[in-house]
Amino acid sequence: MILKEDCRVIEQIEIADSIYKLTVEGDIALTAEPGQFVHVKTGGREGPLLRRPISISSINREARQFTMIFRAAGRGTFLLASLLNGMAVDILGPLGNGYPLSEAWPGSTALLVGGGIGIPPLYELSRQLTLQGVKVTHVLGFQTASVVFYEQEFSALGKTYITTVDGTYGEKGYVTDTIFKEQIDFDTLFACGPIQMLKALETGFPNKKAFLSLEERMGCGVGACFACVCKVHGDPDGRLYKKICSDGPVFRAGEVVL
Amino acid sequence: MILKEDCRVIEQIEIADSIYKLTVEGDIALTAEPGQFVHVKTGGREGPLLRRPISISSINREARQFTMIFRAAGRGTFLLASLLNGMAVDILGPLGNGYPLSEAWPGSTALLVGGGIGIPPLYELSRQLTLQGVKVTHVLGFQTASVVFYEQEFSALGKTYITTVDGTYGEKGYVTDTIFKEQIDFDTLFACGPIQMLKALETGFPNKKAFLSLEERMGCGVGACFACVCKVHGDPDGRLYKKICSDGPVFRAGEVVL
Amino acid sequence: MSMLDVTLPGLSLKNPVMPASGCFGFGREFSQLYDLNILGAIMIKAATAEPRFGNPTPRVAETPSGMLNAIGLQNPGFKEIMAQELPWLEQFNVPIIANVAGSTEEEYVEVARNISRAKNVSALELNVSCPNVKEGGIAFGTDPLTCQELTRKVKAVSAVPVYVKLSPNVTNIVDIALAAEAGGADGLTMINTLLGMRLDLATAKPVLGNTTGGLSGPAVKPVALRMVYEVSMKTTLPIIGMGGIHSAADVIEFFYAGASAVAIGTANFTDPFLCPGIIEELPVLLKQLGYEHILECKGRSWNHGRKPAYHRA
Amino acid sequence: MSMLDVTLPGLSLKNPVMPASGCFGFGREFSQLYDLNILGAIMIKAATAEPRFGNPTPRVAETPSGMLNAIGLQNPGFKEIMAQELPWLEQFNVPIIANVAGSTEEEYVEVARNISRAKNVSALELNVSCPNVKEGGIAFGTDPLTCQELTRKVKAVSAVPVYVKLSPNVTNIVDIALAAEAGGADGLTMINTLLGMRLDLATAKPVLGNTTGGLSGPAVKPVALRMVYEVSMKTTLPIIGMGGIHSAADVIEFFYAGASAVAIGTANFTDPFLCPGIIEELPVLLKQLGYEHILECKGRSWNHGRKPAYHRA
Ligand SMILES: Cc1cc2nc3c(=O)[nH]c(=O)nc-3n(C[C@H](O)[C@H](O)[C@H](O)COP(=O)(O)OP(=O)(O)OC[C@H]3O[C@@H](n4cnc5c(N)ncnc54)[C@H](O)[C@@H]3O)c2cc1C
Ligand SMILES: Cc1cc2nc3c(=O)[nH]c(=O)nc-3n(C[C@H](O)[C@H](O)[C@H](O)COP(=O)(O)OP(=O)(O)OC[C@H]3O[C@@H](n4cnc5c(N)ncnc54)[C@H](O)[C@@H]3O)c2cc1C
Ligand SMILES: Cc1cc2nc3c(=O)[nH]c(=O)nc-3n(C[C@H](O)[C@H](O)[C@H](O)COP(=O)(O)O)c2cc1C
Ligand SMILES: Cc1cc2nc3c(=O)[nH]c(=O)nc-3n(C[C@H](O)[C@H](O)[C@H](O)COP(=O)(O)O)c2cc1C
Ligand code: FES
Ligand code: FES
Repeated sequence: MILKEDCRVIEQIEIADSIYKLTVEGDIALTAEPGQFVHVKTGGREGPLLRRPISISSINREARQFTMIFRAAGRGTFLLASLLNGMAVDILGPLGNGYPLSEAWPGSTALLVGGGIGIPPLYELSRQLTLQGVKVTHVLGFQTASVVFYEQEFSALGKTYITTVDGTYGEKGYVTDTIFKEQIDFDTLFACGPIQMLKALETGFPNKKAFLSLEERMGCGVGACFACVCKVHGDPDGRLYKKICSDGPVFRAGEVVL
Repeated sequence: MILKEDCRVIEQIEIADSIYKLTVEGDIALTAEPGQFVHVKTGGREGPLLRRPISISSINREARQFTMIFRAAGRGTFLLASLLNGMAVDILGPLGNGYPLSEAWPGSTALLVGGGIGIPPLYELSRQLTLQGVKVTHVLGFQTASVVFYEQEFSALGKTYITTVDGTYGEKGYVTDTIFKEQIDFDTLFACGPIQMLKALETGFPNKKAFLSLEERMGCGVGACFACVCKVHGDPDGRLYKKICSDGPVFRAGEVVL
Repeated sequence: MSMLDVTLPGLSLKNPVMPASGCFGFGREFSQLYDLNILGAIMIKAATAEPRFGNPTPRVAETPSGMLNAIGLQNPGFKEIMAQELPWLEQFNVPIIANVAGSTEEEYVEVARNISRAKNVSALELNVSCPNVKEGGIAFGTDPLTCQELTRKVKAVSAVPVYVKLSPNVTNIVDIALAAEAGGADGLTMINTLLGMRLDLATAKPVLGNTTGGLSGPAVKPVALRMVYEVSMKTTLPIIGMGGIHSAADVIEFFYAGASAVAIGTANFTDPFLCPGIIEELPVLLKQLGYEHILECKGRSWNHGRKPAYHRA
Repeated sequence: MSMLDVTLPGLSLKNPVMPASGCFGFGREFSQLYDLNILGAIMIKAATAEPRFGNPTPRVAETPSGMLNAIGLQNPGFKEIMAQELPWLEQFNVPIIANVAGSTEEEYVEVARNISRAKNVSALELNVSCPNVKEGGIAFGTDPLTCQELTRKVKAVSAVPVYVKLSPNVTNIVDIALAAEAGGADGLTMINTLLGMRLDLATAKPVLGNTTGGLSGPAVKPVALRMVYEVSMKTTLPIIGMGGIHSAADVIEFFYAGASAVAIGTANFTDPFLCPGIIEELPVLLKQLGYEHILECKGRSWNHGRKPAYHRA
């Protein structure tokens, strides 16, 4: 059920340079799943016209709370970052289809690969996979040391490699470099991040079962406006397009054209 | 000197139904005069495009503070009313020409007539006239009891009559009814309020020295855009127009066409 | 007794509020959010003869109080719409207005002839104003004679009344409106989007995959109101007004300007529950303003004081 | 070494930022706020042959991210401007662009002939696009042939280069631009305001005294950018771009689209110190984006990668 609620801010912390962790309370938490996102109206009535899509990064059903981790990048996310405890924020969600947890069976190994602000949804995913008895490994890529976040949180769940593009923290380079170098073995791959990273993973592991979360500029966020479509492989005239907001954002690797 | 400053909010109180008294700190206070106004950017960067003209209702030079009294009427004034102590508000001013204090000589009697949100500028005027040894009488008109404000403050300075249109407080009717009924005598008239009130005063006291403060929708507030012009008497082709923002808002009765 | 019922050619509306074409898909998504039966009507996404994928992404960009879109008339083609979408919509007791688009006269005629015969299509909206596809209609909406001719041909084959959707990207909107009227249109819908663009500061390139796009949202409301005002004074055709409507007050402004019904586009993205919200709020606001029926507001900006042209039965 | 100097016909600008006509009066008011010498140029308020009072008030109304104005070309007439305003402006070392308006060809020609001979007028801006006066120019800006003819006549009498100010209220802005070019224009300024209106909820009447007005401010920026983009690809005339500029980033967007200089209108009301602010910020932002001179940005959205057409001496 998609809800539009005024969620109450429980906590807002800057956990890295311009990276905020925002926990809110609302019934959206009751049905949210890892990999789903919410569409947030920032700035109230005076704020930007369009909602902002932000992934759900952790869920606490009992407390009716969920958390978003986002980068204050532009007008909307700056406004989001300015929310204080107790304030209300208008959130639509949960939206889209999350990661298929059932594709990783107990005892198997899952590799979770994230880049930058693509990392947040992997956290709840990792928690639920772990609960399910799946062994998780994380490879998380950042631009630079000052924006690294959640290393400890991920490490508590499984082996965690950190890379930075400029080498100021962890391994220097891209996540794929590390995966190959460390010869990480896995049964299922779950990823979220920049399109170049997703492409590299898709071509790097053509025979692996992999699930990739995509991003696109959105209008409605619910599947009505055709803003966020992508093409499906082997269908050049685009009859079999997919909408990232409602068919995705998570797709099986090879399903849609990256 | 016209300044554009981020003034700090010292105090914000709702003094009557939807009527707010907002005291701020800034150098504008150092040169402001009664009857002048400021042009306020409400809502910060996200707020409305145009500034809002608000009269200066009292001035405290020593403390570098001045006060505005305004009605939360629409988008801009609602945002203004939501400011809390310590916040900054972008104010341009002081603007326009205030009431000519020198036109009331010590020992003479001044009648100050205000209607609704036209009343605020009369307060600083009354204070300064009193200081100057002028005897002041006030006739203040409101719509209804719940929006009456500053009766005590004005009473402390001189005889004060209150009227309400619906008779829920003070005399029922318009300010002019009361002036005639009470046969109030005066040497100089100072007024601010709805155009109908100003017209009634102008025609009611054709031989008295009177100064009227006008309102008009404004663009720039400084005299550059020609949004707020009014015509001058005896000049049908409008060559001798006046700009309310920079030539006014206070005009001698009979000078401009109401 | 309803304060909101409005009867227009082909359309018996319980209220004059409907989602605008392209902003509501074929209703499936929003039906998860609320009961579509409460809507006055639904304007479905444009239909063309063949399926279209549309433009490259990004297809939307935000602007001050507005948005640009360059979807490019993506749709599965009228056959699929008639096979899958319209039958699904039959479960609702809501008139459907089918938006018809094309690149050639023949395409418009083909789509109109067919889709107008769907069971639950009550009217066509002839989209001669989509700015986002090359050879995609806009030529039909900017030249009066072409518009008249197309309207005539579509009217000739349509089984239901035809509303022509006007483009604001013209020097003289009244000329186009009168051309549509001369071509036999039963009504007008206006406005479609204003052609605009944004450039990316870092790359200097257009933000939209299609370079330019259509501007909608509150930013365009003053332009839309002016056009509805101008056109409503000059034609007798009913107008479904749209462009930046975000509140019940906006709806009434469009009626004042001369509209007989309104459509809501972009605002569905800001608040997906806005249509039901407005429908609920309208009677309250009307009462507050002293009206007994919304049609008393129609054209009031220019026929002020005159008796409303429309009387309920 | 300046990153901002730009040379255009008749105009040697230390920077390409100037207040737009009608938003800065004749400079007197803003001279109380800052030293006008820092400006690239000043576009003064429209001049007509005789003094004009303009439209009834209210003359402005706010809209989402924009404003409507219907000043109605109020001005004291070119004689008074030449006697009082221009001599006063001589104290500043800033090129003046005189905005010329009229109701007839003869009026335009008369004003242009005279005001172009004022000592400190460096260029004329031919206002064929004011939407706010009946018979007030807009016809000259919406019909290509009329525009061409007027430009030719004004060029023939002007002692300085002539920039034609284009109206956005047209179906095809390129046609008008090419007509101005054919008429001998030395440059273009664009855009003037989009025709819009607002209605009062309580009274149902238009908010503006003049019924309709011109929309300006950030709301129109996407439309302005699109038009500058379209026109700059099709003419060789330099363009002074305007419409919703509120920041240094906006200025660069207009250069990307194809402008060679910019004007700032409405934003002077929001922040009267904006012009100096932008002039100060531009070099910083340019450096940040990797440019050495602002002209490297010119037309970059469509001539991407190509060497800038303009080289400094
Ligand atoms: C499914 C999904 C999940 C996301 N999850 C997260 C997350 O968990 N944490 C996080 O920090 N970011 C996330 N993003 C990216 C986030 O949506 C953008 O950073 C955000 O919209 C930028 O808004 P702004 O107002 O700060 O920037 P502005 O530049 O002012 O935004 C202008 C417009 O562009 C859109 N936009 C800008 N950048 C992006 C982008 N990268 N993707 C999509 N739209 C964009 C905005 O939504 C808005 O409509 C996600 C995006 C998608 C599609
Ligand atoms: C010289 C002057 C002094 C004023 N002093 C005071 C004062 O001391 N206290 C007070 O409460 N009000 C005062 N006003 C009126 C005040 O400016 C308006 O109430 C205010 O602008 C309304 O803004 P809004 O955003 O609440 O309303 P909105 O309706 O959202 O405003 C929309 C636009 O209309 C303009 N507008 C609306 N009402 C008025 C109005 N009555 N006069 C001028 N412009 C208006 C706004 O400035 C804005 O541009 C004064 C007006 C003028 C011209
Ligand atoms: C994302 C999007 C898609 C649209 N698609 C169509 C369309 O397919 N056919 C059409 O006639 N209009 C289309 N429009 C235009 C709207 O129907 C409407 O005319 C316009 O957006 C103005 O209304 P608004 O400001 O309420 O959005 C679309 C608008 C948007 C924002
Ligand atoms: C109050 C006001 C008055 C204007 N007067 C004139 C004018 O006299 N002549 C003219 O050519 N343009 C006039 N304009 C249009 C501006 O010069 C400019 O083209 C337009 O406002 C778009 O720029 P902006 O969005 O930065 O304001 C006026 C605009 C405003 C807001
Ligand atoms: S954002 Fe509207 S369909 Fe995906
Ligand atoms: S508000 Fe601009 S001249 Fe008065």
